[in-house]
Amino acid sequence: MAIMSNIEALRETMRQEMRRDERIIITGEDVGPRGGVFRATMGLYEEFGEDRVIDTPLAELSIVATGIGMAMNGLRPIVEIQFADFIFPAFNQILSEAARMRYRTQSDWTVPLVIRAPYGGGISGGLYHSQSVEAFFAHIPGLYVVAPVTPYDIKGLLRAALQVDDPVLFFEHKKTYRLIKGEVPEHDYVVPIGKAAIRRTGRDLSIITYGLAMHDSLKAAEMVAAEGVDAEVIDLRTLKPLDKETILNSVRKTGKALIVHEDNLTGGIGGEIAAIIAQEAFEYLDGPVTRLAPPDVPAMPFSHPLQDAFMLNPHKIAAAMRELAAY
Amino acid sequence: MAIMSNIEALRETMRQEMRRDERIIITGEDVGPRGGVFRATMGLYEEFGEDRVIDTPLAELSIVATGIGMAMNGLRPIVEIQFADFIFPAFNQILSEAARMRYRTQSDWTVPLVIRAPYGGGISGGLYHSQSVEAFFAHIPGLYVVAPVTPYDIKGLLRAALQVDDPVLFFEHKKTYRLIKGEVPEHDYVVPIGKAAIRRTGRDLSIITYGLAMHDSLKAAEMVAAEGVDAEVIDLRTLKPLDKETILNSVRKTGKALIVHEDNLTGGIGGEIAAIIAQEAFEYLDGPVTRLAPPDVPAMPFSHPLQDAFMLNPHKIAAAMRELAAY
Amino acid sequence: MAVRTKKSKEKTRARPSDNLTDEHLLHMYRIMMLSRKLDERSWVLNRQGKAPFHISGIGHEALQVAAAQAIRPGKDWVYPYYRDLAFCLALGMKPVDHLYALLGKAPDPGSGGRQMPSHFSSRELRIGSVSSPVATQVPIAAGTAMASKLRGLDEVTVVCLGEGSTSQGDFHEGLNWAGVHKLPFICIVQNNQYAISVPVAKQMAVKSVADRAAAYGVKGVAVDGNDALAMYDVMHEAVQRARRGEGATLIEAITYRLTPHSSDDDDRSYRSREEVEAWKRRDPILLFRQTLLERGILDQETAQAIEKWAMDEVDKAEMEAMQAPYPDVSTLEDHVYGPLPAWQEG
Amino acid sequence: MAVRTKKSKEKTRARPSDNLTDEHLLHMYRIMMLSRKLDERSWVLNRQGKAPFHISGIGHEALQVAAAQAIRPGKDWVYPYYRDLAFCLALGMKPVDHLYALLGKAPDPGSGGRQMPSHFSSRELRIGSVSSPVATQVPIAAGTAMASKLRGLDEVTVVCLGEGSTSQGDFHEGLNWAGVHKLPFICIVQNNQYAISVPVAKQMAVKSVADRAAAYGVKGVAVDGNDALAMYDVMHEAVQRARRGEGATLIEAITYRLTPHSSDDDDRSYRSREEVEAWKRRDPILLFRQTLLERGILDQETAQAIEKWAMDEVDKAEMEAMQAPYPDVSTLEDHVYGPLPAWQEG
Ligand SMILES: Cc1ncc(C[n+]2csc(CCOP(=O)(O)OP(=O)(O)O)c2C)c(N)n1
Ligand SMILES: Cc1ncc(C[n+]2csc(CCOP(=O)(O)OP(=O)(O)O)c2C)c(N)n1
Ligand SMILES: [Mg+2]
Ligand SMILES: [Mg+2]
Repeated sequence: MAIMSNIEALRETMRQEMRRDERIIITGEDVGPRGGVFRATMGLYEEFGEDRVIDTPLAELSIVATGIGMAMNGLRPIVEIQFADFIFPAFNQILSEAARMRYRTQSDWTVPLVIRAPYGGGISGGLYHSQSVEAFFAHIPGLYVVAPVTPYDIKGLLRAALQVDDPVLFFEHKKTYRLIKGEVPEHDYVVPIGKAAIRRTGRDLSIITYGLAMHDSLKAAEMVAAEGVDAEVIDLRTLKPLDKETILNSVRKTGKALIVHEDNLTGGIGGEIAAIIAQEAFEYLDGPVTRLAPPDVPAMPFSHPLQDAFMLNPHKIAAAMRELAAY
Repeated sequence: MAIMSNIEALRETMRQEMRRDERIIITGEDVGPRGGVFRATMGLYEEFGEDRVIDTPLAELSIVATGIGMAMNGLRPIVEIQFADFIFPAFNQILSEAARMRYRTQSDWTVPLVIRAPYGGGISGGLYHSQSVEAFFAHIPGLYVVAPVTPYDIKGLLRAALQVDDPVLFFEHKKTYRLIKGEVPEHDYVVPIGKAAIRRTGRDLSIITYGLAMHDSLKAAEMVAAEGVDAEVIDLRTLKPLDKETILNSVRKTGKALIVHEDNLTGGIGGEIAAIIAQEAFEYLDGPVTRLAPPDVPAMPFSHPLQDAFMLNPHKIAAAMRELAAY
Repeated sequence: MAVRTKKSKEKTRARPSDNLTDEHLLHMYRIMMLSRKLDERSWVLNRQGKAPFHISGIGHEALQVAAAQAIRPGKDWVYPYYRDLAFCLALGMKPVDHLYALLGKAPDPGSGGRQMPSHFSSRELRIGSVSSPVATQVPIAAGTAMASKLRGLDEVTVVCLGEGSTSQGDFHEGLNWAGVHKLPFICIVQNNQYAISVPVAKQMAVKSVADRAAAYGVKGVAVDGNDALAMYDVMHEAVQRARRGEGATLIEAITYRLTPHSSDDDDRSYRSREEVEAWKRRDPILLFRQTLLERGILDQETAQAIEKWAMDEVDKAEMEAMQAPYPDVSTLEDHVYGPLPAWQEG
Repeated sequence: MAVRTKKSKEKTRARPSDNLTDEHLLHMYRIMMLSRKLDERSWVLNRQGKAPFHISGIGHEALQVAAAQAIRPGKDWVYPYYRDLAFCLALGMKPVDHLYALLGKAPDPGSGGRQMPSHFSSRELRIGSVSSPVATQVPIAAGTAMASKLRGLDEVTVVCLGEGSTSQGDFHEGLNWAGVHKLPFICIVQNNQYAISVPVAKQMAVKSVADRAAAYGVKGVAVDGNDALAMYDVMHEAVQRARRGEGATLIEAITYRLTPHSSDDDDRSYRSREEVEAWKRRDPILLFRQTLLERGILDQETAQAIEKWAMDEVDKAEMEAMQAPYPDVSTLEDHVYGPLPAWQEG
């Protein structure tokens, strides 16, 4: 059992899985000698060589597309999109090709492909190095979308992603890369795709969240605990498919739901979660299903006062908790 | 006052606006001599010439991008995406450039651009000529998204779209092109962006819908009216921004909300609408906020039994209405 | 600059097609004829209201069959596009398979009726699944070729698209990738002069699509796609280059679509009847028949027998396809995801 | 094939740069020096923890200033990329404007601190707004050039990007558009040998980026981007071609980034110190100074005075920028949409 940061867990899991399975290769911009701009692949080029850790042209469309074509010919590529903000040139390939291959061929062809992408803000990245892009993908049947945010889950969900024969969007909140540390068992385990984790149990309200906001929510929960508000904090981990059972069980217990995410409010995943709760836990609700998210502006500004105003933090979350608890 | 089909209203409005404003040009695949694959631009090439009705290379990314660049240099392009299914190569240009230009330059640069795209199914189009793609765009601040589905609204919303200085996604349900006819006044009028229409008033429940599903919902409402269920039918018309006021007023009156759309359930616009209702009309609800939509499969199959099974129709909607009314 | 194969020169040199036996040539002719008859029947079924949509390969048959002849079906990879009916038949697809898809019937091996017709696919035959957005297959095919190379497998990947589709970014990125990695990759652009109504001059400012190869460090060749043997020659050379590890080739096969774009199209608004008639006189099947007659490989009698055989095959296929069931609606939600590993259950 | 300008030949012919006056040349030198000093100061501010991020144009100054010199600022259109500090200064941007952006201050005219630094923009100066996803500006610029042509305006549009970014589909589609419509359009690829860590050989299989022009029916020229006058010559010719209606030009300006990719980069993992040192000896400002000294346009004293002037300008700009306010948080939600017409109110 070792203590690792999120990025270390990511790197070590890739290393172990590549040792185990020679079909796994890594492609992306600067993943080779440079070890990735966040150093996620550091040392892997040296260990596995240029045929398994491959610097690509600066072209996300073809990074994903060649990943699809390699997956159709016996490899198990992990492709890195340098920043999630730059995944959109590949949107058509992901949506029209990767996500539909199985359905349109009745499983004759499949695309076992992992697409890694650092997302999220709070790192002075401005409009195009801070975005939360997960909602676009959570709307696409045929894709799995995961967003683990502890070292334990990163290992477990990456191993799971490498075991399913469908494309997986693997989102990593870049601000947590070095910020979050935790224990990572040495033995093999998976965190099943589609299973949320209850990070804190509570009676009074359910916080449904993921990403950096999950860590902020835990802090907020401790802040309001002193005031007598006992919150349950659910870390979704998988965004598609949602773990409806865990969400609904919690809300049926507490009667109140606060959904928190860093993505814009309108059209974010929170809407889907709220809709599920409103339809399927209607009779248990003791207060309005509430969403807390940054405002609907076209991504996060660079200047730090604006960035801070945009970002969530434990205080904002605690305030929303107090309000809902008091309802 | 003339009776026109949806596509006639579209064509005649483009013609009139082009006569009025010489900054308006049309670009797209086959929009020239061919008059568009749906004939939306028929006769316009002949009237306005090859400098204003321009056949483009087969490349949606640059169709949109050049539209942006022309809009920044004094023109008011209307670009046609031949099928909404083929808008995704341009997704990055729409999201990263068109939608963000104003915000990132504090209105120094703006992008007055209309992107027309036929969407929707029921026409044996299979997986890639039937999609409802509006939810992806409704998640992007900086864009307007409209989906008018009567000849009157098509004229009024197209004129409105040509008056705002921001990019507008103009979605046309292709099955309604010739199916739906109605009166179109000759005088100039606009249908304001952001205003829904109440197509039928009712006491017992509110149906919130748009597109072909709106016409099906009206039929369904008549079917259940005979059984004593009095439904209010709201045609959203604009999908971004949503007309929260009209939605909430209706649901506060009826106490029950049924959201109906042709797009997949998960991540569709229905989730956002349900979330708004669940949060802001909580105290008025007499039943669970309910969504009716096709299943979460990667787009609509070609084979007609499967297509029929996928599509909504008045019977399916009436069944959902009965169930909710009985709650 | 594109290398244009010149008839005059070829005559003096030994041509790869010289090695094709009579049986090979007759086989090629048979497949072309089968494809033509099947395609014509598809139009009929559409006009009869039995098939909602047909997209045709009429006019493209020779280049496709010649290309298939130069590779090893089931071992080499082919990512076709919607006009590649003859290509797929040459690779081993059955005529009835096309008709199942045309009618949206359950036994359609490509997609069980989920896709529109002519969206070919077969893992067994190594035919990549055709989707509707054009050109997406190009970088996917580059990935498949790259996997062959990385895995040390002696495989070639062939991808097809129309000339209009080369305007898409996907084409650029796929060719660039093939160039950078010197892949065993062949891109066949079937230049039929139009993308629906848009003529090639509005699509690109180069004289030959093959000129585009220069941007990628890839070899570019233009060839008369209505001349089966010329096509075989350049294709054979491209395959040899690929196998020798010398990298990718872009082949522009110049041809003409003898029908409207699809059953939804009316081509009279954008091209003259004279132009169509002129190309009909260069119908590639007619030309190939002429060659075989001249060489004494075919006589009128055999030619008629082949035509009859093709018609019979199509009749049989139609009967079979008509009787086949539609997909059961209970299958609508199948195959969205694969089965999950055991851990998931626990 | 790319046309390479050869020194030897040029000497014997009249060169456009021969028409540049001493004052022009000194002006160009001043802007290069100003850009260099401002850029160096940006690194210092970053290292001091005052600026979270800097991306540098050091090494690219000569080609940028020369390009600007060949067009009419404020009339012709420029879509720059993030390394175009010197380009934008030459077009009229103020040094303090860069520092406002660097520090995320409200008066940043490009974006009021919303964008990362070096995301230049000015409608007044006809500088298109830089975004972070690379190459998107290429087809947008083609659209702007097309509008000039359709509106009958005598304007040229210039767009810049790095050689790595030419791998994107956007580049292909933009160049193709420019070719098809013979647009008054100039694409300058600043080939500094790397895309972050990825060397040009992993990016493309062509020898010269200018070779890519052949795919589009566009003229391609490669030039030593560290030679300001050579760059001016090819740029001047491209502008003349555009104005004569002869169409687009792709210019590959060969140069080198003398710093790491950005303040977040460490370039030691991917290139040798020897290589960097060798290029430092070809620092374009040194080379240009040498030319001016040789021609007697500059003497050591004036050179020092210019350096001092540049430092003073940067000092003043820094003072101003440091004192400027941050954007007010109440503005966070401004400028998402424009004001609606009156009808909307009613
Ligand atoms: C991305 C995309 N945009 C538009 C279409 C609609 N469309 C289908 S075929 C076609 C023309 C294709 O022309 P070309 O590539 O020359 O092939 P051809 O049909 O002539 O064989 C168009 C525009 C599409 N299928 N995909
Ligand atoms: C679409 C996209 N993908 C990735 C990035 C991250 N990125 C920023 S600059 C850069 C390298 C650009 O290289 P090049 O085009 O050669 O320009 P240079 O920086 O060398 O001047 C990369 C990969 C990006 N900004 N946009
Ligand atoms: Mg064509
Ligand atoms: Mg570079």
